[in-house]
Amino acid sequence: MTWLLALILLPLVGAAAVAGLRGNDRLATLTAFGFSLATLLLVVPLWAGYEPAGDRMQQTSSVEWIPQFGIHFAFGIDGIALVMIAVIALLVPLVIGVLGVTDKLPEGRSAGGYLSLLLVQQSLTIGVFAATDVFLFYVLFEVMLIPMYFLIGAYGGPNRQYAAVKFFLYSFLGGLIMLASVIGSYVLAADELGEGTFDWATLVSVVSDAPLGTQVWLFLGFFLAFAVKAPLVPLHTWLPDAAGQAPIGVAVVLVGVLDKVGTFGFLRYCLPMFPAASVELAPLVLTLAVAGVLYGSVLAAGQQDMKRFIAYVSIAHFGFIALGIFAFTTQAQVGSVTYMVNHSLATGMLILVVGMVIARGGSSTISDYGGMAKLTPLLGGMMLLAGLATLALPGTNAFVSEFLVLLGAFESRPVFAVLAVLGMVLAAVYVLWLYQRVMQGPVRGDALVGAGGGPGAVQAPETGARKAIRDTSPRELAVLAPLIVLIIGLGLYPKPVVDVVTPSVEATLSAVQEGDER
Amino acid sequence: MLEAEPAAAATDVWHFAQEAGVTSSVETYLPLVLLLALSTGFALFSVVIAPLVGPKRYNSAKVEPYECGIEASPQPVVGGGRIPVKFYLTGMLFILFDIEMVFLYPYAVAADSIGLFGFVAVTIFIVAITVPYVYEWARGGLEWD
Amino acid sequence: MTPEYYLLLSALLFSIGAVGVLVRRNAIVVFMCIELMLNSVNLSLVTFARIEGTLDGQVMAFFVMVVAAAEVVVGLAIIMSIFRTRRSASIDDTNLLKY
Amino acid sequence: MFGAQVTALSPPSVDYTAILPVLIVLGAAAVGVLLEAFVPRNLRWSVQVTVSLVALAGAGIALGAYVPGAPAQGVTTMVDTLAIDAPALFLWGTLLALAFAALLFIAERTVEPGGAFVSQAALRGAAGGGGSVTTGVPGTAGGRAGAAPADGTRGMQTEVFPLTLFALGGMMTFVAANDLLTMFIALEVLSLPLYLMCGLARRRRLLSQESAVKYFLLGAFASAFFLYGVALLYGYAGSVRLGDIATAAAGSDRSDTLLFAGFGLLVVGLLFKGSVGPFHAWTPDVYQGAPTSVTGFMAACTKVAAFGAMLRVLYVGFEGTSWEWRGVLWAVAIVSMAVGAVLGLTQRDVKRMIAYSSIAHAGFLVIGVMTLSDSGLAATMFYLLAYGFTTLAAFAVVSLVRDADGEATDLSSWAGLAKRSPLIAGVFTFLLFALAGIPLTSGFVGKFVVFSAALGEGLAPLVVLALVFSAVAAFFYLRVVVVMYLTEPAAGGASVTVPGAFTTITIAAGTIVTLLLGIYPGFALEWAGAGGFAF
Amino acid sequence: MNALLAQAPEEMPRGEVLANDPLWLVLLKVVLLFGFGVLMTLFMIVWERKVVARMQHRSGPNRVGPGGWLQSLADGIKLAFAEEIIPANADKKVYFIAPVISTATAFATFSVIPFAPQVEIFGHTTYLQLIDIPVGVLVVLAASAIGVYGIVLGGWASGSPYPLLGSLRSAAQVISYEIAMGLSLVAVILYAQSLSTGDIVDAQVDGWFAFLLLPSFVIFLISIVGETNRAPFDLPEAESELVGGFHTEYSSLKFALFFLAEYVMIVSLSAFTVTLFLGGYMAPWPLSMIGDGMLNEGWWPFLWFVLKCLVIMFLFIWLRGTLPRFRYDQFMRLGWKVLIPVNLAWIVLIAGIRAIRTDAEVTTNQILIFGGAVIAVIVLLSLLIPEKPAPADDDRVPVTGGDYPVPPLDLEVPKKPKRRAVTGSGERRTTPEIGTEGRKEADDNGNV
Repeated sequence: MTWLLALILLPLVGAAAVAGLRGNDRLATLTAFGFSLATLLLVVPLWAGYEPAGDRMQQTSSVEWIPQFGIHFAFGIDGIALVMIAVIALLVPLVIGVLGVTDKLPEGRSAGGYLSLLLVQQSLTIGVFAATDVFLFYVLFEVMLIPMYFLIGAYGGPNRQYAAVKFFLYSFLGGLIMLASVIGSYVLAADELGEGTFDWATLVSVVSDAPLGTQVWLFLGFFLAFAVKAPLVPLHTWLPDAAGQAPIGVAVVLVGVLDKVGTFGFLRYCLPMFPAASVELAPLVLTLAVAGVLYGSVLAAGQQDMKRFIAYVSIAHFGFIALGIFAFTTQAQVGSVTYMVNHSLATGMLILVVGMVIARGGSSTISDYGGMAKLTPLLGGMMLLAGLATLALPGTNAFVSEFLVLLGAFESRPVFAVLAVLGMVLAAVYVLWLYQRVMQGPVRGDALVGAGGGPGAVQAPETGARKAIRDTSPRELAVLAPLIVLIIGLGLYPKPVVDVVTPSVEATLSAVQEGDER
Repeated sequence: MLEAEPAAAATDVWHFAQEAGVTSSVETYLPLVLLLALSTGFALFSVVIAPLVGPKRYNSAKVEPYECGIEASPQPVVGGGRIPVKFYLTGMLFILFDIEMVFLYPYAVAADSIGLFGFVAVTIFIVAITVPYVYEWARGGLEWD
Repeated sequence: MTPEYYLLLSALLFSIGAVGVLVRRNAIVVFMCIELMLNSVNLSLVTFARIEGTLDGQVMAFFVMVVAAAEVVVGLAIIMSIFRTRRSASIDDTNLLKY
Repeated sequence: MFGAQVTALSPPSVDYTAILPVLIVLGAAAVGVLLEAFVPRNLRWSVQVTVSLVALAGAGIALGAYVPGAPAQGVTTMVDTLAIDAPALFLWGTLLALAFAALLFIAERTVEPGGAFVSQAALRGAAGGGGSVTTGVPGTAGGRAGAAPADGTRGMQTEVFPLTLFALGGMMTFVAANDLLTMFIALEVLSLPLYLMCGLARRRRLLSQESAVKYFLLGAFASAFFLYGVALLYGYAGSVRLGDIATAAAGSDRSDTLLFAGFGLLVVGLLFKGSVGPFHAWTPDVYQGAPTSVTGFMAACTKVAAFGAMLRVLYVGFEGTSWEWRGVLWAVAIVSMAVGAVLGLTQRDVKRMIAYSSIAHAGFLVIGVMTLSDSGLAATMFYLLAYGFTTLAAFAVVSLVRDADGEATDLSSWAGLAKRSPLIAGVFTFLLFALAGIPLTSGFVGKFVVFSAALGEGLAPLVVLALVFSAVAAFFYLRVVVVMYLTEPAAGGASVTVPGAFTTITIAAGTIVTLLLGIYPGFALEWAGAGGFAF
Repeated sequence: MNALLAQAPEEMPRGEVLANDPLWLVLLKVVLLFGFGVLMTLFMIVWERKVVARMQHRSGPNRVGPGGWLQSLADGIKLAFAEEIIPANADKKVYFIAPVISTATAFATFSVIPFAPQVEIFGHTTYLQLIDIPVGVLVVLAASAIGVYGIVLGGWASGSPYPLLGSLRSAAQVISYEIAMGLSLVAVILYAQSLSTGDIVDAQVDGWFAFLLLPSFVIFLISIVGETNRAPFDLPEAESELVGGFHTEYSSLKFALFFLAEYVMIVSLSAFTVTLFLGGYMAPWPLSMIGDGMLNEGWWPFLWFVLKCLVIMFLFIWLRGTLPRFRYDQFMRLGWKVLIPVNLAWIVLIAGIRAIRTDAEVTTNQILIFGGAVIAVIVLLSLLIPEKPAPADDDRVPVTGGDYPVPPLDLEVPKKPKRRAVTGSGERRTTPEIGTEGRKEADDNGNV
């Protein structure tokens, strides 16, 4: 029983436990929180036990599942998986923490269901990152949709059904097309080795020798699924709806971790398994990526809804990550991987803060706010910090990654790099503009003033009473604190993450190179 | 049991039929056709001739359906439901046994050559036919009330 | 008289039956068309048996007759039941389901 | 005149232990008819159920006893009319298991008071003059009057049990038939009882009877095609034995017109039974009109039988000429998947929806059949097993959702079902996911094995299309889930009747098998891959 | 049959001999057969009337011709000149074709009857038989079965209730008794090992089947009486119930044709009986001894054949003169519940005996034991069958639908919804859709 398995199973146990306590929301929340904390603690030995210089895969464990097809329950982590697992293990307790204060469930829904689904989601996501059997990966990749579907569909905003179904169908279709490629690679391996297997390493070694034509088709299958997950234009349209309708916590998990499965997939599957095809199709991917950057940042400008706004900004960021991955330089890829982590932290914090704002104003429309910082200076500060982190101000964590990506991209693909920088700047501007619109200036907006606002809305500014809208509660601060710490900390001292990630990235890249030379 | 008959033996039967002069060709039936033609011709002739030789005295009462003088009921068989189900049922039962006969004749002809096995088979067959027969009997299907 | 003519005849009968099934709307008539199809098959079976010089085809014809008879029984029963229920044997009148 | 000359024929050898399961089933059916005749009516139901179940169990035991000692390459018996080989044994097992579950479902009497089948009094009304509305359509008249049927009888027509057994016997023969004549007879033996069973619904008599008429007319039509195909193939090969046809086709000095015309007609008949592709017209109507338990039985077992037979015909009889007809099956598979997936989107009635999904699944199965490889064989049979149990359980669940007027199959009345009975809603959701082919369900494993076999045979484009269509189909499964979970309960919507023990067993069995095959398919795959056809 | 081959090894099979007939001979035979049928009919009608009259101490027809023997001819001619009446709502075509069908098929039955063995006709050696085909027996069955169409169609096309019911009855009874008849043939075929009438006659050289297969013979006799709609089974034309039965609406020659068909059928079926059970044309026992079978040569057999036929025909007349008409249900019960089961049992019995005799060498008493066992089984089986389901059992399938005789067509149904609508107000609250559904129901029934 490796730490990894424990890490996968523990949330499941927690989910089962929580599902029992449907009646009592408070108790359910506490239990879930406990379990998620335990999970987080389990990450410590995992991280400690991982030697960056060691094998490609560590903490491995394997159990036979379907012998006829050489399918195993095989888990194991490399650096990239490790950091992503760490991120989700961190985010889930925070999300649970804001439940009830920032995050209100629609009436008539019990917290028990929500939390158990959340924990199941966590365990599945960890499994997806940890799977070293392609079939197992696919299975988890698809099953992962179900809890998220219910989380959005059952606990989301007014338009949740549409969002949930859209999310599900997009990802399901992508997944099915990936299934074709999965089976295709299996068949290749079966023809090569005599009897088929789904073991990742074996498949990589076999499939990467396949002729270019085959590689391209199989690559496209995987790529499509991942491009849906890590929304690359034009497959992104589900994300704004999903993120916009999902409850804050779910949005955090969705944007923060779930979508990273896509970029993770690029690194873990597309590149090593189909090196030639990746190189061949890199221009296409890069075009999409840059298009995503520009498109996301441009559309972000037009958004009236804060959550949708963040979604579009994230689309831009994902484009940026993809750019880094397909630039095929070590810096760029290390940058991308660290950017995956940092983006999770920064955007996660931004969403949480926005959630807090919405919880106060009772509206997610930007124009309903104005000068909120006067009422809630602390919250304003948080939002500023989160915003700066998102636009990768030097000193925040994202800066390092973004810098690395650009550095790497410039040597290989200057044009794309330049365009991408343009997009990122735009995005940054919009984030600041959001902050400025919501927090700065005189107190205005229906959410805060007059009839349109919630029960605690202030009257006109000249009549004094400003008590109604409270500033961040200690609990909210407690939730945000670890994020702040990490953002600042990793901004100043990114080494731990970089060190963990680099060997895996180099391994991936070398695979690409030698695969490409053949 | 017929399907159990090996093809080889089947051909035997065929060849024997051939050399036994049982030429089941169309010509064999020519006389029958002639006889049919003759009798049909006769019947047709009389059907046609009758209206020509007979007298005609029109009377609306004559052409009404004869119901012993009571006023005629509507045209039968149209609209359905006039024919008691019983008759359909008899028809179905007839089909059942007709099929049984269809199988018993070939058996009877070939009985000696297929011997005991054939007998057992045909007994099973008859029993199989008897089962629905018994069912219908017991459920009153054969009662005319 | 060459057997091919019989084959052609049976094909013709079969087609007539098929067309009848498709165009006629009275359940009984459709049903009779189906019987026509089955019997045309019998004709070709016997013809083939004659061509092959084996009896298998004739034996098959027996079985087909049996099946046809069984179909008659079942079919009549079903059609009759619905007929008694709704006083019409026209398929078009069976309008509760999309045809 | 003939007889005296013919040398005494040697009686054909019959391997009784091999065909014992079929004999048991058919014998039990005959016994059931006699029971109908002689057992007093108040005992009939219990006696019939007991006999049928015991018979099925006995047949299962006989099968289980035979399998271990069975020769690896299978045996052909009764003058090669029956081939009892690995696939036949697997399909027999599948059929028996499915039939057992379906029979329990059919025997259910608590959900619909007195059982889902027309009561004797209703029958009398229907058979009798049909003069007046009430006796003419007692079921409908009863249906209006609320929970209790108007004729007030609790009796149910127990003929349905022998009928089921006859149909099952026909199916078992169908999948083991080694020559086309036997196959045709088996086809009729399995069809005729089904035609009748469709017309036996206690509620909505007209709907049920009309579905019976349609099923009968179209079914007879299709079997006529099948038969003409048989005749032409006989003319081509001089024999209807699949092996002989294959050899004749191998040494091709004859007119291929006969061969391919015959093959085409033959396959049309088979595809019809499997409710595939363009030959699906009957499926939605019949599935909707027939009593739900019968629908479940049909949907599960008939598909198994039809595709089992299709496998045998294509593998044994026409493998050599595959390059000639594969193109046709390509089209058929695509049409079937498209029709099922696309038309399924427009359905408002749950039973019709599942019917269309079965059409789509038929398309996937055709892909499996086309592979003509051992892996394809195993994959298709596994798919049949998985699909059978899933769909049976699904129909069993459908039969539980009722309102004052009997089963409420309209989607609108399912709104917010999860609130009223989370368990049933959960089970149904799981089954729908299985139909959609989401991992950890048998449906996914089935699709996976079939598609991997197909890719192995280079049917990649077909597989991709199939995946796209299954994504489309997922949409309407998902819609039911949405209705059940994410919408508020409609006023006066349906409620879930507490199932009796029988239906509970059916649903439980179906769900457990679906889950089991989804999580640990190894053993089933192994059995399915045990061996090829004998001929 | 083996006996036959033994006695005449070099003899050509009938089939070929007949196939060699020149056309003129065939035509001659055809005409003769036709004439035979007509003559026998004319003769039998008068004979019947005379005999029945004698049985009733009347004198019967004695005016027309010598001893009134031309009576039937006169009747026929009279009918030819009678006015023919065609009912207004008759289905003309069918109405005209029906009698033709009956007549034609009735004559066709003669074709396979062997009237005599080899004879010389104008120096040409042939058999006194039109055709000898391996399925001769089936021809007779087929012809008699098709004959029913004439009756059914005639009754149906008359467009009038009595003929309709008459034709239905006759159809039902003919098919019912056809089964009994066919099954009793099985025994004969089993022993003759052939379906060809000629072989069947030859197979009776050492013993007529009438003695060997007595049960079959009896059943056959009974069923041909039913088959021909003759008293006491003449329910289709039961004057007291159905006026004239299926031919109520027929007049003049078309009526005459039905009449002719019926009598020709009687004649031919008598001939068929003789062929199957009474040794065909072979001389009866004492005569066959004379001059080692010289009476079985040449034209003698024809005489014996006709005599035997007359005996059977007299039996028909006798029955009519003696027995009252059956009630329809009794009649059907006799057919379905007595003749058929007995027949089946009998078939199984003799088939078993024969199979054992040919297959396994066993002694007679073993056969007897076996037969006894079979009989016992059959008896037990028949004991199982309840004579009548208890009336208490309200569960029996009501096949007649309880609507016999038939209710009038125009019975008012759609009142129901109106009544519902009136009372509906009370129920509406409980089940709102009752009223509307009730109305929908009405048109569901095809707007009754």
